[in-house]
Amino acid sequence: MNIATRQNGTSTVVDVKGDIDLYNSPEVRKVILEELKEKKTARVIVNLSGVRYIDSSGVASLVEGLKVSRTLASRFMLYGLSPAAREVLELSRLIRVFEVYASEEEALKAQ
Amino acid sequence: MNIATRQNGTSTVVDVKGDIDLYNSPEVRKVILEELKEKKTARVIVNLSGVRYIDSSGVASLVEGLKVSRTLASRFMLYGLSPAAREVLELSRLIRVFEVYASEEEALKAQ
Amino acid sequence: MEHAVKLNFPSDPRYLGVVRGAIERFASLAGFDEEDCRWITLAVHEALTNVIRHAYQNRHDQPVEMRLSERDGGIEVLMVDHGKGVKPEQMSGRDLEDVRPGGLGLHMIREIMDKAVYSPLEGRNELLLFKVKGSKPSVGE
Amino acid sequence: MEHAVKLNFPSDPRYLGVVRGAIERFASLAGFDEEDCRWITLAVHEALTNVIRHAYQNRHDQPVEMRLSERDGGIEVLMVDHGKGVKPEQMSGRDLEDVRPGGLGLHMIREIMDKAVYSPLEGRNELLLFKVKGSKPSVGE
Ligand SMILES: Nc1ncnc2c1ncn2[C@@H]1O[C@H](COP(=O)(O)OP(=O)(O)O)[C@@H](O)[C@H]1O
Ligand SMILES: Nc1ncnc2c1ncn2[C@@H]1O[C@H](COP(=O)(O)OP(=O)(O)O)[C@@H](O)[C@H]1O
Repeated sequence: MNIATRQNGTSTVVDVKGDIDLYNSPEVRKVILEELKEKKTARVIVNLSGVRYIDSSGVASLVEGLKVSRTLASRFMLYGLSPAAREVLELSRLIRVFEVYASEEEALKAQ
Repeated sequence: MNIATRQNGTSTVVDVKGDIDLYNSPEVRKVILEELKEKKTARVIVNLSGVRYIDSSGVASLVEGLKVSRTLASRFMLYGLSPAAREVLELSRLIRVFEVYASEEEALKAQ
Repeated sequence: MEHAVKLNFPSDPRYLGVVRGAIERFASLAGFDEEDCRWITLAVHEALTNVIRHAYQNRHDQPVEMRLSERDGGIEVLMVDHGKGVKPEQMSGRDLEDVRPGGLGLHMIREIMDKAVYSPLEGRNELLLFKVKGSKPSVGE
Repeated sequence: MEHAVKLNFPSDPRYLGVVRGAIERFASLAGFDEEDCRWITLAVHEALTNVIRHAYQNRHDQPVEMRLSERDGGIEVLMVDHGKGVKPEQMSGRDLEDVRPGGLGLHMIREIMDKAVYSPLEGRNELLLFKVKGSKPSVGE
């Protein structure tokens, strides 16, 4: 798994590549929480287009990002879900809780 | 692994999908030899574009097809090699022995 | 041979990917379609992360055994650990209406598999997972 | 733990894909790039088909054991069978200039791996394969 952040306007995009599982989800969590809590980024967009596999600990990291973003009144968005990633969020009844977009552009434009 | 044959003009195209290994190479061999020996097809074109992995027993089946085609003065061609399939043929010094084409069209047109 | 493929490995999350690689191919061999193979891999993976986190409390050097077999028109996975067992009734998922991290694994396992039987035995805990071909998880209710 | 992942399975070509799934992920874990993972998977697969065809003479119900470990900046694979052993010097590839089916496996294994040591022991044959990171097979001469 590889994770990197980049600026796009006032938003930060978190690019994740590879499988997100118990082995590396702590790193995903750390990067997301740092963006939200320390850098106080108003809009964090997680790019999952390079992620084929995500387990429940990966989902938990995303849920934590979402919860923290709510307390800080910032935005937390996902895009580029593979069928497998979407299925996992559906199975955990979380797909409707997240703001999910088809592309980075849509996530950036969203009000 | 899945294997099927179809006519394209006077040639027969053998479409292979999945991994070719010791488990299923006997089937690949059987289909190819049947085309050449029994159906007396003048041009047999093996479509490997759906093959990700091929082992030495798979290579052996192709070599057998090639040898039989030579005795019968028919043509035996390959196309759609993945990087992995190409590497295996290179490693066994066989890439220059086969007639390898980039596409079905090129194989059909070849004199 | 009753158990077709046996895997032994340490309780280290490093090896999760290796185990998934084997499970996914075994499910495909057993005749499941690509989507089902993904589901089965997820369920077995979740059960394994539970062994690492709960039975072995995140110690990474403990032995895990997994036996994969084709049985009764489906796939059977037996997972064995020698860690801390709990009473089967303490193995419970949580209410999913509450949005919070964690507590999703058992829920996923039960949705995906047709059978999940946990047996805490003397110094050895077994989890038996089974899924028959053709049964689908009830995604999104 | 010295040997990280151990696999036991019958000498049936059915399971070749499952073993490849595990090897490919293990090689990736050990730090090899995608191309190297493919090569290593091919070499181990070829060694395993030799065990099935030669040591076990195509019997499909005999036990095979494989131990995967990360060692000395590379990957080590130990393959164990209880079939017919041969003298190490009888294990020889053939001249590749002769175009004919068969006789490619040992050649591939030796090109890909840095070390391939065969030890026919009392009722048990071992093949030890090792590849260090960064070494490339000499493709096409
Ligand atoms: N293999 C296991 N050994 C011991 N306890 C377990 C095991 N699997 C699950 N449990 C118990 O069941 C609870 C629910 O598990 P799960 O739904 O996977 O969510 P989580 O692991 O995130 O808490 C765990 O918190 C744990 O107490
Ligand atoms: N594991 C093994 N046990 C016994 N003999 C073997 C083994 N591997 C290879 N050999 C011997 O070495 C020869 C060359 O093997 P290889 O290059 O893989 O080609 P092939 O298997 O197609 O003959 C085999 O024909 C066999 O006699």
